[in-house]
Amino acid sequence: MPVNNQPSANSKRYILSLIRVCREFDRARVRQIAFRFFRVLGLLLLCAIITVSNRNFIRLANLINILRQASAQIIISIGMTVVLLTGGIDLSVGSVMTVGSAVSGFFLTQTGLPWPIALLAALGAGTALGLIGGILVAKVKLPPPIATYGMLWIGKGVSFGIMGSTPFFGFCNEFRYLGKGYLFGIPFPIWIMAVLVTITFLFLKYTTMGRSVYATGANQFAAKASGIRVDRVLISAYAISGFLAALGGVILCARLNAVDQDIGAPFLLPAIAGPVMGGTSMEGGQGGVGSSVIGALIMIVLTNGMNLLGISSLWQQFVIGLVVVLAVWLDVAIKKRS
Amino acid sequence: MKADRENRPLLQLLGINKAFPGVQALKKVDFELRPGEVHVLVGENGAGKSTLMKVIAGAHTKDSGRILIDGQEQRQWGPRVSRSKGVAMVYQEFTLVPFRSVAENIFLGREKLKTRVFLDKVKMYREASDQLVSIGIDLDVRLPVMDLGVGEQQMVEIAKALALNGRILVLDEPTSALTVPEIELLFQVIRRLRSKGVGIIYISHRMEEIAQIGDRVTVLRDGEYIGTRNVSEVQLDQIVVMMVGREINNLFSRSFCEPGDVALRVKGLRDGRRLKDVSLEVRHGEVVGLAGLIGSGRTELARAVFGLDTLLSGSIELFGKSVAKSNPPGSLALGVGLLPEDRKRDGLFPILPLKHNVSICSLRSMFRSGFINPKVEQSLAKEYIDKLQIQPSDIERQVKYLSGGNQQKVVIAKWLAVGPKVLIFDEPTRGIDVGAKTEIHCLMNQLVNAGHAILMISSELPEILGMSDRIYVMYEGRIVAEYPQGTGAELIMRSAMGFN
Amino acid sequence: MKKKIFLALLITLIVMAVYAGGGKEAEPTGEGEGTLTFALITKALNNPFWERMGNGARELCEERGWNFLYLAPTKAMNLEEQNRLMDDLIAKKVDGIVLAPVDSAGVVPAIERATQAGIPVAVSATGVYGGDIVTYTGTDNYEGMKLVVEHMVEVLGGKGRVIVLDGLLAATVGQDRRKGVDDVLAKYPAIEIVARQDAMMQRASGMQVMENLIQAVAEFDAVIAANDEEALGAIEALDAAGMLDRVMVSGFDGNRDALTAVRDGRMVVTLIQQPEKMAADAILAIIDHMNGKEVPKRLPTEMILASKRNIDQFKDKIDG
Amino acid sequence: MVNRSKFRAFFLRVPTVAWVLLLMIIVFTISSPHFFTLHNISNILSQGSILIILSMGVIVVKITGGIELSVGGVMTLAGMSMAAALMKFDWPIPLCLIVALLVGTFFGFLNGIFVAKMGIPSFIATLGCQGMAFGIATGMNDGRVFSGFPRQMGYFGGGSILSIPVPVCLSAIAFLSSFILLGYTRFGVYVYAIGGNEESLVLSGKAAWWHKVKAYMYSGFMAGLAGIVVTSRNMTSQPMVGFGMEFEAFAAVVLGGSFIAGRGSAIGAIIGALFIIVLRNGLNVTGVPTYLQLAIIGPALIGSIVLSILVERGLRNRSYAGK
Repeated sequence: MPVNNQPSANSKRYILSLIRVCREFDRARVRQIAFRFFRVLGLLLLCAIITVSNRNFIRLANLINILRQASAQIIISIGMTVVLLTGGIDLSVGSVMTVGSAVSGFFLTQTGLPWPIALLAALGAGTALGLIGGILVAKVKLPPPIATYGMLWIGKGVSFGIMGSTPFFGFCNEFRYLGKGYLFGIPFPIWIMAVLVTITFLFLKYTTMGRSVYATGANQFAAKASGIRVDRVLISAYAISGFLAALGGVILCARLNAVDQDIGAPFLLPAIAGPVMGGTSMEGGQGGVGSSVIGALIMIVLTNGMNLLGISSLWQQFVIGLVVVLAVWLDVAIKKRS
Repeated sequence: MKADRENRPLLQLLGINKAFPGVQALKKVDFELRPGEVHVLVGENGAGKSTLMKVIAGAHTKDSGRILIDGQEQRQWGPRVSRSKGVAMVYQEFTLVPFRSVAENIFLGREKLKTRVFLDKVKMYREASDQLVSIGIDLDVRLPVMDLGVGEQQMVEIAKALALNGRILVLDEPTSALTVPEIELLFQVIRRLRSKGVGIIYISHRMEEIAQIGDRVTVLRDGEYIGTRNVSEVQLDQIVVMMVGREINNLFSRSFCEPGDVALRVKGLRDGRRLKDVSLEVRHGEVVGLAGLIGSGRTELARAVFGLDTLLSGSIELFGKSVAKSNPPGSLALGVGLLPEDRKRDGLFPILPLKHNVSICSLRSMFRSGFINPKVEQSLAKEYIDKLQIQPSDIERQVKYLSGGNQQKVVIAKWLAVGPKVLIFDEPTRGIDVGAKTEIHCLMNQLVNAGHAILMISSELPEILGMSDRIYVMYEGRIVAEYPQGTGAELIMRSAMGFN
Repeated sequence: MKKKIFLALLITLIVMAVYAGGGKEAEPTGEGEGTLTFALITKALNNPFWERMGNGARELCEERGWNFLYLAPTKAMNLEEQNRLMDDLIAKKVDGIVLAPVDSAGVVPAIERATQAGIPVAVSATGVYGGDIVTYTGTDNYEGMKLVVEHMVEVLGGKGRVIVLDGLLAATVGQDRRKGVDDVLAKYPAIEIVARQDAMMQRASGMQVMENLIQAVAEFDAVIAANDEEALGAIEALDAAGMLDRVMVSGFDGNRDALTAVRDGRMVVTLIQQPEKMAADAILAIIDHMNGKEVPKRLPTEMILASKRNIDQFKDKIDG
Repeated sequence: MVNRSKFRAFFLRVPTVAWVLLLMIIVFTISSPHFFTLHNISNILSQGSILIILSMGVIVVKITGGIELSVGGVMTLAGMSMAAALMKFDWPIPLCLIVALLVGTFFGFLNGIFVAKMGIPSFIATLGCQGMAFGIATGMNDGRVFSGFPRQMGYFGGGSILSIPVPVCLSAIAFLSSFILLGYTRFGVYVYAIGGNEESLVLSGKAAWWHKVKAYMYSGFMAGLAGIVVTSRNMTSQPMVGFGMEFEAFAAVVLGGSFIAGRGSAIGAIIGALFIIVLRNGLNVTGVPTYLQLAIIGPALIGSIVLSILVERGLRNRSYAGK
């Protein structure tokens, strides 16, 4: 403000306009951006804390390592995010993931077929399971958690049918490149993850189909009455989730160079918690890909950090549980403010 | 004795203020309710009626101001206190638990117990049915509410409120979903209660009801207290003026034009439930009114034509070409729009921003490639927001923060954006303030003049009479009569109620 | 109409699903007198080790013409579920149960219930802290791990920085093997444990923990893993980081892929257990017990270190 | 017409899964002589007791519209802390039992606050609590088990009253309490009201959030009870014992007809729980190898759920999601 003690009409107008600007300023758009920023800030804060207590964290090698670990989970969370946006939930991703890796493992080790076939078969299997889940939700109108919980068991059955309980191992290098290869000095899974994140981002933001996903989540009836083919939207959402879960499984087993029965199970709950931590609402219609990335990163960074700090894995579960709750709470609180 | 009961108000609100993030919902509102009076509260949507009611009920806490019951100031005021002081609310949205029995709903929160712990179901059932009988309803109180019709649910709602033996009964648009006989019944109940000295706050949009039932009327506008009048001493249009703050000389201004050829023709529609052999036709450039009581099958007809519900038999013909099986996407493509009756449920995406609500239907036709160009979308949204003067015009604002009238406009905008040739308006102005009403009517004018065909379903006879070129009347799932423009209300009412 | 058909289909599906199970019993076992029925309960389905136990027992039973039933918790290493399986087998009145206990203490009451019902129980692969068992067949995890660690110490030349991947400390195996590690390394002050984490005996977690430790701990010479799965996971991580040539990894169990890794010089040493033999011995022991023979309470299965030196002996295991 | 509606009412009251269960029992009885024996029945009931007790708590939360994913962890932690009280501080057994119940109830309380006060989705809130509970359970004894309890400790899992196993009695008590609570008390009405239309309860001047919290506390209490039973059944408290139980309980209540908020009943939940136990037990007793079972359980579960939902829809020809 100008430093003359009797404000001229000029400065008065200036102040008024300033106030008006401020009023405009704390409106929706700016706020939403601010909220995104809050989450990123939280993540950065976390990183800072860890760095202070252990320098190794900030080393490029470690950051890459974190991203590489996160890639599989993020890929799965993306699919979950799409499902969450439709107002549903997919409890089957874990076992679909196992199926994906089991199928690829089967084709790679038990048949002489080239690895692309294995890849395609795995993705196909995942998508198919997703489709069934979607049909159960959209056509039979089962509540999503119930339908997908059923699919979880179906998935278990399938993967056991494929490989019993002896893991497949020793895959060809071309296939393993998916998991351990490097491109321009960056691990290949990270590339895959980045590409998928971009694609899904564009899909959700800039395509009619993506918009239908949001609409369906926001209000199914209205969506139907607005000429959106809700059934198709739902089914394809679950199919996408299945597809991505299978892909995640493929990448994981390509890194592991082996498949076992429990390969996917541990990924289910983080895949749900992640997006929600990142700000995707479980009622549907609100959120986006960014949420799944940030959420997943928060969790991976946390685990990585705790390992760096040598916190016993016995207590890590506790910390993660706590952080999940707090993060979501913060998110809810901030949303309420707007 | 009686005198001083008369002049000591049951309830007084002095200088009530209430703000929500972004809006000042109530500004220094005064209100007073005497025993044994029906005090009608009117005002446009967003005028703050509902907020005021919620404050009275204790559901909202006031920011400042005083609440007096029987002249004593109430320091802490919440749901429990207000109930204990005898405030009984009947909300616009039903507050019933769908899966539970009528009795349980009526006694929710005041269950009858035996031995202090266990529910006394027998007693509850008995008293519940007594309660219903006392307002002239006969229901099996064991039925789950979800198995009742809307009207019945409304009655349960009222019975629930009355069961409190409240001294202050608040009715928020009680008649919006009721059929004519049910409304009559409701009014009887209200009169009975008034004679018992109960104070009744009656919120309504239906001008005629003020005269029918009201003793005094208070007007709110934009959260401000405008004034209170005795109904006996005031003209309706004066009230309208107070409400909208400007003169509205003619509610229904229709400029009629020459109808073109048939746009929509349906023959012998049956859905196996409500619709029994419905046939009608709508021409380009005309508004066809569809009158009839609630439950006569009007809404079902609209939904069936648009393809939301499935048909058993019958044919739909659009612009001379017959439609094999109508479904929403198909109707959309062919240029048929449905403004649904249940706006909140079928029309809006509350958490989506305004612009997305407006554009949602037109995306597919606008962006054939499937890729959205945000700029184009925004300009579209802006265009229709200006056209319909939707307030506030912030395209990023979530529509759940808009007032009822503006929400309705959003739904209309959504359909206009598609540019449909045939529009089905189901209760286009229900629960909308006078101002918005006229705007919407003008809009319908423009549309028909531009050659669109409109099928308008409405429970408000004046609207039907004022707006339509032709009038069909439905009764029990059939079209029982067709009248030309300018037919008398009684005639239509008679056929709507099945006298022929 | 459509719905009715759908309903009908569903019902049939369920009946079939259930009967697919129900029917099973008829052919193989048939409940006939004389034919004995033995059951094996392992800890999980996600590790080939248990499969191998199953195969061993199955082969024996097939050649002797007995009925055999292989059960395992669907949730890996789940005590509660394993006890349910025990109870179900008691109800089934099998003639003998071979049990690989998830927890040495937690299964005791279940074993007692079995012995009360007159069903002999032999434990295998992991010991129990009580209960009247026929015998305990299997390698001693504690001793076994000591062998492995001694070998590692030897190849390390008695000094170096070591990372220990514990395995499922919540279960007895994990604790036994951990104890084995500690007791040996305690004797060599020159060997420093620079980090230790529980890798849950799974390959995936083995890899992840290793990846993180690689970042956390700059320099180290060896990784001692609680089982092959962990070890192989760690090897993948090290390989990806290009450290496999200077870091030595030890496993435990001697599964096929582990032996392959030893042959290819990716893993330094693993301990070959013989799950097939364990299970078979256990069943034979039960037979003896039924015939009133005296059975030693402990039947150690021989365990062999597999390292580069002797890997050629196990060609058949690798190829087979 | 009248008897048709009677028929309708009857089938609406009896959860469909009951018929499937019946069918299943018949099939198993045919295919194995060992299935329908007194011994196996008591076996089913006593090994089912843990799941039954859990579902008796979970159903209450499920009706309020929440998903309770913490019971597995809470049950474990309750067991562990009881054992710790017993072995580390050697407190008298009754006190230890109270400790277990308190721990359970406390975590229920946490869940409730998270959900009702902080507005965290129940799925996430309970998930978080699950993690914390397991974390503490593994951490408190360096991941090791507690064992070597005094003999009396085995009473709640192994003992019997009038030749009825104690766990069975406990689960019966749990069932009765939930049954009465839901059907014949105010709290029950409020629970259903919260699920059906929370607004209605708020408007009738009741602190809906607090009743929600109570629902979660009740579920936590039941988890504590289950913790006692499992610990004393195994005479060991192992920090992973409850792993995955939350999903079994979830499946149980859903099978029992609690598809959406505001629906469900104690009877349904107990039948659902029995369904799961009987399915596994039957398959084991008839001698189906585990990997084959995995192929059967999925279809059986989802099949019977779909079946019961369709039946319900058929019976009430309205959109059953209500208004």
